Amino acid sequence: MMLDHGLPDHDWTADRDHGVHLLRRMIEIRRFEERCVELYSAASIRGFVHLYIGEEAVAVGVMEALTPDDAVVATYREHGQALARGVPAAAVMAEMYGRVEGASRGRGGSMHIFDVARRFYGGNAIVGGGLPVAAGLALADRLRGLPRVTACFFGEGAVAEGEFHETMNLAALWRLPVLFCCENNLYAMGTALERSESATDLALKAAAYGMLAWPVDGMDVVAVETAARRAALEVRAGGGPAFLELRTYRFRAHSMYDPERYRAREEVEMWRARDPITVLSDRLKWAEVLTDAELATIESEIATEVDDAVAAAEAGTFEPVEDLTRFVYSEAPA
Amino acid sequence: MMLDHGLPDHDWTADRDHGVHLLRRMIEIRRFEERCVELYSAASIRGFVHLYIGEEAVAVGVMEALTPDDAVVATYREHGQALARGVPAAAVMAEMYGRVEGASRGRGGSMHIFDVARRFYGGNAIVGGGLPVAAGLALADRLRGLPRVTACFFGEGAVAEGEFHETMNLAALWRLPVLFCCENNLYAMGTALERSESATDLALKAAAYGMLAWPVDGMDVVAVETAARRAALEVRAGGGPAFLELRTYRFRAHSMYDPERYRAREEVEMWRARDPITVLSDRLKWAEVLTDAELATIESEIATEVDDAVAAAEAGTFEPVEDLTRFVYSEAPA
Amino acid sequence: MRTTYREAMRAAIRDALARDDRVFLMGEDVGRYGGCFAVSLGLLEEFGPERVRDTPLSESAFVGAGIGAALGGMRPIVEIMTVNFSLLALDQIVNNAATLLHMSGGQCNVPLVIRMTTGAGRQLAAQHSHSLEGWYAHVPGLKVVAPATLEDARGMLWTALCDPDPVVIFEHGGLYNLEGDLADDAGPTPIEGAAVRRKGIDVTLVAYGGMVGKALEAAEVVAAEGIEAEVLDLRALRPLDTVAIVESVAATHRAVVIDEGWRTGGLSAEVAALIAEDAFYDLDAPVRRVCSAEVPIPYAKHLEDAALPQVADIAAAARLSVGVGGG
Amino acid sequence: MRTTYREAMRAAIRDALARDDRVFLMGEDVGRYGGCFAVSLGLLEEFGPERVRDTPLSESAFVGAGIGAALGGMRPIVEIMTVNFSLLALDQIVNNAATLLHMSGGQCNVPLVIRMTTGAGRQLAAQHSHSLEGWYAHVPGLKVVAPATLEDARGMLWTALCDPDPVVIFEHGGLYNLEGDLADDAGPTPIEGAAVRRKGIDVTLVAYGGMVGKALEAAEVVAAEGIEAEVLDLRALRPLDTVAIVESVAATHRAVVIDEGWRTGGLSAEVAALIAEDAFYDLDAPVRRVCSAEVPIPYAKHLEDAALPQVADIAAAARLSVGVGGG
Ligand SMILES: Cc1ncc(C[n+]2csc(CCOP(=O)(O)OP(=O)(O)O)c2C)c(N)n1
Ligand SMILES: Cc1ncc(C[n+]2csc(CCOP(=O)(O)OP(=O)(O)O)c2C)c(N)n1
Ligand SMILES: [Mg+2]
Ligand SMILES: [Mg+2]
Repeated sequence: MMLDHGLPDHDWTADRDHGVHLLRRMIEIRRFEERCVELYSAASIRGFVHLYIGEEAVAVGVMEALTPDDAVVATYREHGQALARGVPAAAVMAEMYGRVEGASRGRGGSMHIFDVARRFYGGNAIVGGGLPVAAGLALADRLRGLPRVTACFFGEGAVAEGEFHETMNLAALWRLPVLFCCENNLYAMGTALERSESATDLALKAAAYGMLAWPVDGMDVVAVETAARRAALEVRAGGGPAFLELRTYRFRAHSMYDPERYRAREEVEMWRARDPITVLSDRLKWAEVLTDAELATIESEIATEVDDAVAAAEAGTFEPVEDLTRFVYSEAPA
Repeated sequence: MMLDHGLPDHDWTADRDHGVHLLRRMIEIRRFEERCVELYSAASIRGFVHLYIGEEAVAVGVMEALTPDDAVVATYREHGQALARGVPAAAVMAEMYGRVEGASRGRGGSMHIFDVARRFYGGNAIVGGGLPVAAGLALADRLRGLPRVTACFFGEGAVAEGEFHETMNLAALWRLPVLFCCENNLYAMGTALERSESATDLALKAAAYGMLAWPVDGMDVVAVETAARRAALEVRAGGGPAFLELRTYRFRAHSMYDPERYRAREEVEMWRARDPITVLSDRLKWAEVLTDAELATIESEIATEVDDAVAAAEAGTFEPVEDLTRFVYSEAPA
Repeated sequence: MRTTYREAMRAAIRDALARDDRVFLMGEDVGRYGGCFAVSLGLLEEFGPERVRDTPLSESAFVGAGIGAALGGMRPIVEIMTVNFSLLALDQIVNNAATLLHMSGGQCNVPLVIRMTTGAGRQLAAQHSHSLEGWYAHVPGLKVVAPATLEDARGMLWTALCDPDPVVIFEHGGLYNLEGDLADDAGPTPIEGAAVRRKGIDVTLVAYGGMVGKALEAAEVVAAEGIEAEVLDLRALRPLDTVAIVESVAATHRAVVIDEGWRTGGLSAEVAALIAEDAFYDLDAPVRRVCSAEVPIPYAKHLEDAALPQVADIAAAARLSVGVGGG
Repeated sequence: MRTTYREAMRAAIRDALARDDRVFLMGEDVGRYGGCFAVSLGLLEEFGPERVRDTPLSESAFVGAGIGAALGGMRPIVEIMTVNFSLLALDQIVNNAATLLHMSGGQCNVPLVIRMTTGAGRQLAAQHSHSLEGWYAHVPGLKVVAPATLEDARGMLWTALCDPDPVVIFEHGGLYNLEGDLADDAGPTPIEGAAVRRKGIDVTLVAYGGMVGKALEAAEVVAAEGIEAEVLDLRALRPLDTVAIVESVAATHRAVVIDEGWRTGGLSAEVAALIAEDAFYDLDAPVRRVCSAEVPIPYAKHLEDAALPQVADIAAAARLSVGVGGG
């Protein structure tokens, strides 16, 4: 069922199932990633791992607006997008374990989750590098006459990159069906937005390219879903690209660990008070459509799911070393 | 003497000498380049040669706002800037003749005129490639506490490049003393502005980075000078970068020859009617501060200058082939 | 049929556009202007602006868009005006086009063709005279070709478009006006494998792209002196046809590698290294390389000529290789 | 003094900032964050935000700004986080930094130092594991170095800053935690010239950067079997110290080149080619190369390990080279 808006007077009784669905999705991501932290400490997972904790409402909300036929391009911070898009937790976990059962057969790791069956085109670890690709996916749809949307996620740090500018212009000029989802979590590693952009109103910046653009409270999954649905509707109808500035915050370090010398503890605390999961669960409880017991059940179901994902990953197999150079070029169909 | 404005009621009696100076500068460039066309046909000049014919008011007007201490970064279409900056015509011509006496010892050709003594930093043939360099020159001035301006010329085609965006942001963010001079001649080779930019108001685009920006009639040298002086004043005073969209038109092909299938003859004719040289000479004549005889004298003096430049170039010497690999690395001071 | 390299390339693009709806051409000035080297002249009129797309000056975005469009089911031909500007798109080519298949565990192949002009020789100076084929040939995940003949200009594109992976086509700027006869029914040619362009027994001249013609000329020069040089046109720069190279050198026992790129770390180095590795015991003389001088290419004609490999340089190297002419 | 490669590099930067007002450091997260590899930790606090400048994520602009600042009288140290992102700045480096001096007929030298991390080995997968030193070493106008020791980490920067031309410093990511003793008065070291890190008579192992340590380990392994390998650390990748390479090979008659870059067309090819050219008659066996496999570097540890040159691979190549162990 589609949400009309995210106002406090929202009719949660009618939308109860959907609300719980959104909550579950966010908790899944949260618990999955909390487990990642443990597994990283245990060295079961290696490489760079970028957590989405705090930003769950963004991926979960946006994905609601997409159909299975739409496409998604994400960044290295893409566990949330992958899970919200429906990539099985076991495939994501196995990927980080470097197993054949991983979403990318263990060749990509945390930063390169792919699932073409779900039109999930990764997992790009070059800041800004996914944007042109998203424009191209959208161009293909335009040329093929398919009413599909390509959602492209990227951080606010990417806005300073030339590839951002070139792609925004190209998409607007050619009216390509791209939904640009800018995850403005205020920092690019240690660089605060105001030390990165001369003009920090990102939606305004996007609008200057001649596309629909507006800021959204990225800590409120309902607001995100509502905005994404509206934007996707326009994009799908041929209105050209749209841009959402999703205002959010990462609760954890940039990558698995960092000394966080670049932001104040109070600032983090302030944002934690707006935890998207608590925000929604509180609203559902306040509307009396969710009980603590139900929430506990959800949590325990998810804990099992995560356990299962880990168990599956650990039981996964390793690609034989002899196959190292597979997938450099396509294999002839057997 | 500084011009206050370019209104038709301008007091040309008081400004007569300056008006004639501007006119002479523009005619110098025009006649110089007309000779280039002949010499190219005669194969005395080779490579890519991009003419400034029609756009003279831009370079001439902007240079009036600069002091000898300021810096200039230009594009491959830079004969006009070089001459207006005071690079001797003989050095520019000899460069195109590939002679040691050339501005760049014959190693650069038409697209790479350099004259460091005049702080003329080329001559960059990668569209957009000069912008970051200009920002860096300005950064050096800022760090050294020098109240200097770096003027950076580029075509409107460069606006689509990532390097444009990155540099605009960096310059605005760091409030670098750059005067961005965008020569909007409506075409990038055969690509019209509206097929290149989703939003074609370039001054507005620049303003969105948070810098002073406005459009200027680039066919009116007085308007250009006035605008450049105002902008340079702000920039020099520490107001951060400024951006002028100089609306102009190239009368000739993109490079020496092109079939010009991309624009209508009528459009070219319309712009030719606004020839910056005629515009100014008519105004000076109308104000009765310039006679036909005086104009004829100017023309004949310039003809001699151009003749002299060609003669000097032809008499120039060739770098010995043994010196081919000089200037790959700096030579130890003797 | 009398034709030029430019026309052969155009015929190849036209043919591809006509044959396959998924094919489209995109790049700077490919449409209205007719292509900066007039390769695509007339195609806009024939196929319309959706399939012959003029792009803004945004190398990274339109190359990346080509990658995305390929992922999305199209068969894009992306033209980068020249290799010089391809540096601006290198991130997309190296970090996306070449890696997506592997990084995705085999899911995302990128059936993209990128065409670009390369080379010097027209007094365009340092920023417009690069020969960076060797860089592209270094990258696993790419295939790289350099058509040097009318047949390959006409034939490689279709094969490249049928390939499931990204193929980069280098067209030497000096070849566009190359004129000759081409069979009316000239068809696709392979994008792998070298070709012997001249048989010989005394020394192997290994060349590609714009240097093949010069190598053939040099072979004629030394033939007059009794040296029979074999000229091997690499055709494919990645993968290199190691077998053909080694076979030829095993027969001639001597090799000269000609490359318009700079010598140090260029493609010539790879060819020389693999000969020294795989044909070590066959070699009667050290491999010689004739490359561009280690200098940004200067504008002045006499300096540019001196910087680039010339027929005389190749002939001299061939002589030295067979032990004639000192050294 | 006990120190690490990271600390030695930091000391070098601090020293340069303290010695010369014209020096400043600029790059992504060099300030507040302390550098993505913590190299510049504490320098912002010590020298302030004008001289330790955090930049936006705009590789092309801030590298180009470094070029401009160098032209304008400063001595910038520009940090690009890793070589992987340097592709976005390659236009500025190749078309401006490397060409300006020549194109301007000797007027515009660019006293710029660019530092970047390179290499694989930490399971960062295809987009974060490049070793493209060979590309940079290909470009006339650049100087390229790869400090492999604490002394060079401490010493090369100042020499590079005193150089009138652009110098690119590659720091292998695996070296930052390298620990050892460094003289308290460790000073500048040259940015040209190779160094023999281990004497030997049977085979020369040529390596640089992150591979020097592995070559030394491999030398120990084969020493136990009676093979005395000489280990030559290239130190400078452009210009290459051809004399030192040839001298060593002339003495040992055998060479193995180790390079973390991909084999085809990598820097290893140049080294192998020049040995085959200049030491041809000294060679008793073909030059061997130990390089990364021709594959985008995969994430999984066992696959990454298999893709990269390992001590065992080097030892095996050394054995083959001296004729032990088949082949
Ligand atoms: C082109 C490029 N430059 C630098 C990096 C290193 N890096 C990785 S993530 C990151 C910060 C990106 O910030 P943002 O875009 O805001 O996304 P966030 O991490 O906040 O989600 C940087 C600088 C990179 N991966 N790619
Ligand atoms: C990065 C790059 N892409 C393409 C080119 C080829 N090219 C040379 S000039 C030009 C048009 C530039 O147009 P504009 O910036 O408007 O300047 P104008 O020539 O009109 O003065 C193009 C596409 C180039 N030199 N550099
Ligand atoms: Mg961010
Ligand atoms: Mg223009």
